[in-house]
Amino acid sequence: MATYSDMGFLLLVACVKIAVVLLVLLTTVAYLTWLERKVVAHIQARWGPYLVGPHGLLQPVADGVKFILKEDILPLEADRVVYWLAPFLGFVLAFLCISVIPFGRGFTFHGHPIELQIADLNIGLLFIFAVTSLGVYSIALAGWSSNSKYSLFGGLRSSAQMISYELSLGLAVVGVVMLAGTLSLRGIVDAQSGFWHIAGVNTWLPHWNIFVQPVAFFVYFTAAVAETNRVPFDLPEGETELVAGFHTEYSSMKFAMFFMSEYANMVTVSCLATLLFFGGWHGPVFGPALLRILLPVFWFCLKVFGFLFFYIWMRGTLPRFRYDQLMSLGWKFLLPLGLLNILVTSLAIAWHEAG
Amino acid sequence: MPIVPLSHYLALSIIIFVLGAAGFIIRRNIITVFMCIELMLNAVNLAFMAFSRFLGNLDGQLFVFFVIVVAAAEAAVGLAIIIALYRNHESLNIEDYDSMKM
Amino acid sequence: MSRVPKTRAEKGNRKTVRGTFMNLEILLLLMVLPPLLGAALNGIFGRRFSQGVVSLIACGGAGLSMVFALLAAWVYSASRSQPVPFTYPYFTWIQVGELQADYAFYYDRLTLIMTLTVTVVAFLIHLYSRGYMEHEGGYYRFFCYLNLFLFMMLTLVTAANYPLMFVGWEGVGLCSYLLIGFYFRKKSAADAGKKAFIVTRIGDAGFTVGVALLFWTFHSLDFHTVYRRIAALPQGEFAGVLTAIGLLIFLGAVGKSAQLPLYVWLPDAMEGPTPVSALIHAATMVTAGVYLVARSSIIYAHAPAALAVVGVIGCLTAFYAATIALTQNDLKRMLAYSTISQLGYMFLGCGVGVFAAGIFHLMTHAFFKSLLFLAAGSVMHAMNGELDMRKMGGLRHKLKITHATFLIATLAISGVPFFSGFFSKDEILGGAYEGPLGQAWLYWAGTFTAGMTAFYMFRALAMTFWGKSRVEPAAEHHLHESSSKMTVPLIVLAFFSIVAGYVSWPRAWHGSEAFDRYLAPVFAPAQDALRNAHPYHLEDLSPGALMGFALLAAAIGIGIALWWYLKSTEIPEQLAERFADLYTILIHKYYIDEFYNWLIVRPICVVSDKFLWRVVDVGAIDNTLVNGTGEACSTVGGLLRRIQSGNIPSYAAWVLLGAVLWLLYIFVIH
Amino acid sequence: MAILFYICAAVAVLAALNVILQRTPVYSALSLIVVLCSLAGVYLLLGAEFMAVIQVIIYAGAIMVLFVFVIMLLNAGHETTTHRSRMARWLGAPLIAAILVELLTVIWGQFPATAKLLPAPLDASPAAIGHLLFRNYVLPFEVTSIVILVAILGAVVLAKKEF
Repeated sequence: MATYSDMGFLLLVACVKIAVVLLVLLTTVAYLTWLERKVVAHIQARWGPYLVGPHGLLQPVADGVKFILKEDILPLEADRVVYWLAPFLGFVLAFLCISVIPFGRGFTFHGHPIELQIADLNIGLLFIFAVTSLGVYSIALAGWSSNSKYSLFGGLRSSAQMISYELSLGLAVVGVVMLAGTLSLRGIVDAQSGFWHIAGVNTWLPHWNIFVQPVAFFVYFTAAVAETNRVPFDLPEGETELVAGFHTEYSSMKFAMFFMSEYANMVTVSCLATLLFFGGWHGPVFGPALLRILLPVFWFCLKVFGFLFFYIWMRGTLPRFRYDQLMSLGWKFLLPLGLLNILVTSLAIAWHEAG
Repeated sequence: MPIVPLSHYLALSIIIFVLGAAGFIIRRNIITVFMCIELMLNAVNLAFMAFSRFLGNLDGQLFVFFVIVVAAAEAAVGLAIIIALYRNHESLNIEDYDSMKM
Repeated sequence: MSRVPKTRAEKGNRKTVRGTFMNLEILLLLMVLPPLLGAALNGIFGRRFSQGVVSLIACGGAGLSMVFALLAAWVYSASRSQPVPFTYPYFTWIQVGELQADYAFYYDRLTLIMTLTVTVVAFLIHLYSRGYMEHEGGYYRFFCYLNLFLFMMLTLVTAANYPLMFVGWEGVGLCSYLLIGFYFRKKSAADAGKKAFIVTRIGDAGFTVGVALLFWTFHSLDFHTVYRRIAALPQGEFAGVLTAIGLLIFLGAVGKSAQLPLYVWLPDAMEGPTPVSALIHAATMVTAGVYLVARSSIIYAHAPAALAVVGVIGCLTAFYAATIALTQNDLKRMLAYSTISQLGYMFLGCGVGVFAAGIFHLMTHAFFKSLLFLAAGSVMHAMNGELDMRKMGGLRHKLKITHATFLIATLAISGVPFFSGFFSKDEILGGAYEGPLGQAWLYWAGTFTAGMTAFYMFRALAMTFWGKSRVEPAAEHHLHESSSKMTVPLIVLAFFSIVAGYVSWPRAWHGSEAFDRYLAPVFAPAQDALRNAHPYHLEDLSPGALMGFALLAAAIGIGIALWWYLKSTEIPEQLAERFADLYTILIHKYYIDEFYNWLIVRPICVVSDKFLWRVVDVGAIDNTLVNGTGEACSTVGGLLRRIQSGNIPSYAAWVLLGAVLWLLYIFVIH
Repeated sequence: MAILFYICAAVAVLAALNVILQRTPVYSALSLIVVLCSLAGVYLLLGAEFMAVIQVIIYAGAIMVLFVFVIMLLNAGHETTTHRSRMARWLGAPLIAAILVELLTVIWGQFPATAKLLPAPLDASPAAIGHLLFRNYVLPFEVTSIVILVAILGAVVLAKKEF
């Protein structure tokens, strides 16, 4: 039983962690928009934002100001409460996910062990799934409440799409979970430390799941893109047919919230991909103590950034799916593939344990 | 720290259950009525969980697990039925569905 | 649990068997199953098959089982530890507490004789039926039943315990019922079938009770176990129970083998097609009773009283049926009564303790009596269904082969020397005098019956084949010898009717009754027990003398028959007029049918009609129970209907009300 | 801990009340979701993280989404009030009250609030539940899978347009 001073200290640490993480996340999200515009622009041989600050680096700030100052429109006949509720819900949930993401190796500070993670649930993975599964509501309700057929269709589509792809997402992860034997993200990452040994020989290949679960990774990543309603699965928005889908009627800060929650979700799934398949923060670590603490965080961020860049890259290149294609891909291809992967993995594990 | 007695959990479950039953009777929108059923199911689940905790065996949780699974199936079929009903009656009022009498 | 040691015994038994016999169990299965397969095929697909295919399947089934019966006999006889009965349990059929009945076969010399007789006769009759049934409807149905019967009969004779034997027992009864009523559109045929079934039921009831009593006493129904346990008993122990068991089992035999007083069904059974009469009601099924008694010999050995009853009943039946046969004018009915009489002989043989003689007569009788029936069928075929001997005569010119074979069979049954019947009947009569339970009057009655047998058989022969023709001109031109399909079996059976007797050369002629000695291992325990119980037996007549009297009786009978029905044919009429009362009694078979009708059938009908139907069924059941229930339901329903408002919330309210009341009830409880 | 429980309980009861008092299905659905989540919280306090998360994922995340989906599809607005069920109208309230009283008395009789004995927290980890599920309850598990399959087929058939 910790004494009250200890509890106070822990409370302080928690608050500090939360503050830092939120700050980082928000800035990341903000500059992710900038990055996206830049990258897409360059892919399309344009300059992208250039005027506000050097290389338009202050563009996100300008956008933020614009959002805050813009008039907030409430469509006629809209369901007031839900219309308000939806974006907040999405925003909160999106940022809630981050709380269980471990982003570095723990260290001890004055004899107090400190994990680089806000909350280490022993079922963190499931927690993330639970929260993301709730994320559907924000979009669906937004679409329904703003009382416009574009939005409604966007909402219906997105709820259908997200439910469908959650299954594939979950199935893809099961393989990894079976390998690690735990649902705690930190545990999964720890299970990936070291190198692969084939018949006792050390192949200098990092002990990441990607090398044994490529199929799972493929399924996971595809499903994740669909889950975050990103290109090529961004049918809920679908500018060309649904104007802008569920957030057609939204403007100013509420729109910004949708925007941020979308990017926050991107960050979350990228983190998750890193943790599950790319060994989390594992990577070459050396140097003095501080460096030993910071390097893992750096590796982690690097990998996540890679994924984010890949997202943007896809957006720049791929066309949008048709709706039936989307559904058939999810149900008729990814789902069976995930199941097959589980089957094979479990057989392999059983065989390994037997022999 | 103080322990919540079993009876409080059960009382909570009972209150929710009775609320569900009441809703079943007073509501007219069939979807709401259906939700009230879910409410009652959850009340029972809560009782199961509480007992499993206080009896110290895990079976209660598995019962809850099964209840949830069956509830999912039930929801799927029930909502499909509701849609079919709506197509035929153009109404969601539970009292319009009285064509099965006598 | 008595199961464990028994199985070990069986295991051991099986092991030795495996060692000595190469897979007798397989052969036995192969013997029993083909007819079943044939029956299934014909029963299911027969309607679509052509007559050729149907008969091929049926005769194939019968033929196969005959072949395997021969093989099994050979393998068994070739084996070293041969007299030992061979039992093989295939699987456990019934297992209820102590009672355990396996699907098991019991193969010893007795079974061997039975299987050979049954399969050979059955095969020949199958062949015969090909021709006989050609122009009848339901060809496939007939052969399906026939095969099924063969399967059941084989089950009966190979069964290793009473329950399984009872399956065969009832199975043959069923087939007999089906085949008697084969022309089910003919009322008389249908009635005859029912009569056979019901009358036999009485006997079966006795059989069942007897078996139950047996199990109650000896806690097992396996032949092996039961006989071992009984043989172990000192003479006189359990005498009462064993007598009861013996009598009850014999009651079953009486029903099945048409003995007094349950013989009434057999004459009517002649309504069925002639091959059926030959196979079921002459050669095989009706002899099942004899087989049962012989198989249970050890039981009777420990219950001499019951055995005595068997002998007396057998003797009386033989005599009684013969007297009826004297005056019958319907060829097949006459043969039926002769069958009853001959069965009586077999029981007489068993009853006086010479079981082997009974089985011997069973075998020979199977051949010559089936031959008689088949020949009669051939005549019937030629006469286009006519069976009244008064409308026949002089057929020998037209039906040469039939006549020849009929003659041989007649000689055999009349006990003319060097024909099979002579040897077996002689053994029985000898036994009746000097057997363990032999008595003089049994012998004299048997001998007199032999005389009557010879008389009525030759009477039939004379009226049918000899003398001048009394056939109507209409039927005259239609007369023809049957096709080879039918004649060939006749010839083969004739051959058997002659030689079947030579397996046991009589002692009177310094023979050594080989057949008896062959069956000795089977009946030894019973024989010894009886001999110990009844050390003394009549000896003041030598075997030669005994045989002499029998021959004399036969000769007189033949002589009178020829004199009356060939030479001076007016005598019978004169006699009939002089002893009019006796004649009418005989011609009406002692009015037994009428008597039973008045004693049993009529009262039952009256009670059922006046009381059970009008009062119980109509009054109590229909009006009170059935309609009353219905009315009550509709009334209550009319009230309850108001509840079904079709309104879901109110339904919910009702459910809630139920819950509340239930909880209240629980409070009241606590 | 205890405080948390009572907070969750209060939220759950209020939300449940809202479920049955709201006349617009969407609000009922939303408050039902709240009930579910607060119940999940209670499960957490009972030391059953796994079941709590399952509750959120399946109930809140799947089933209720289905409800909301249907509500949107049928565009179920403000419900129309009818008073055809006399039975329910007259007997409803007293019955509800009666059963509530009865059940509560049962609880108070059978499980006195003083009973504080609490066995050692049992291992409700996914692993433990998995063991129980696939060892002792494997047959019910298979049966439920069949039930679900049938439910899927039934739903598809029922919701088909030409019906």
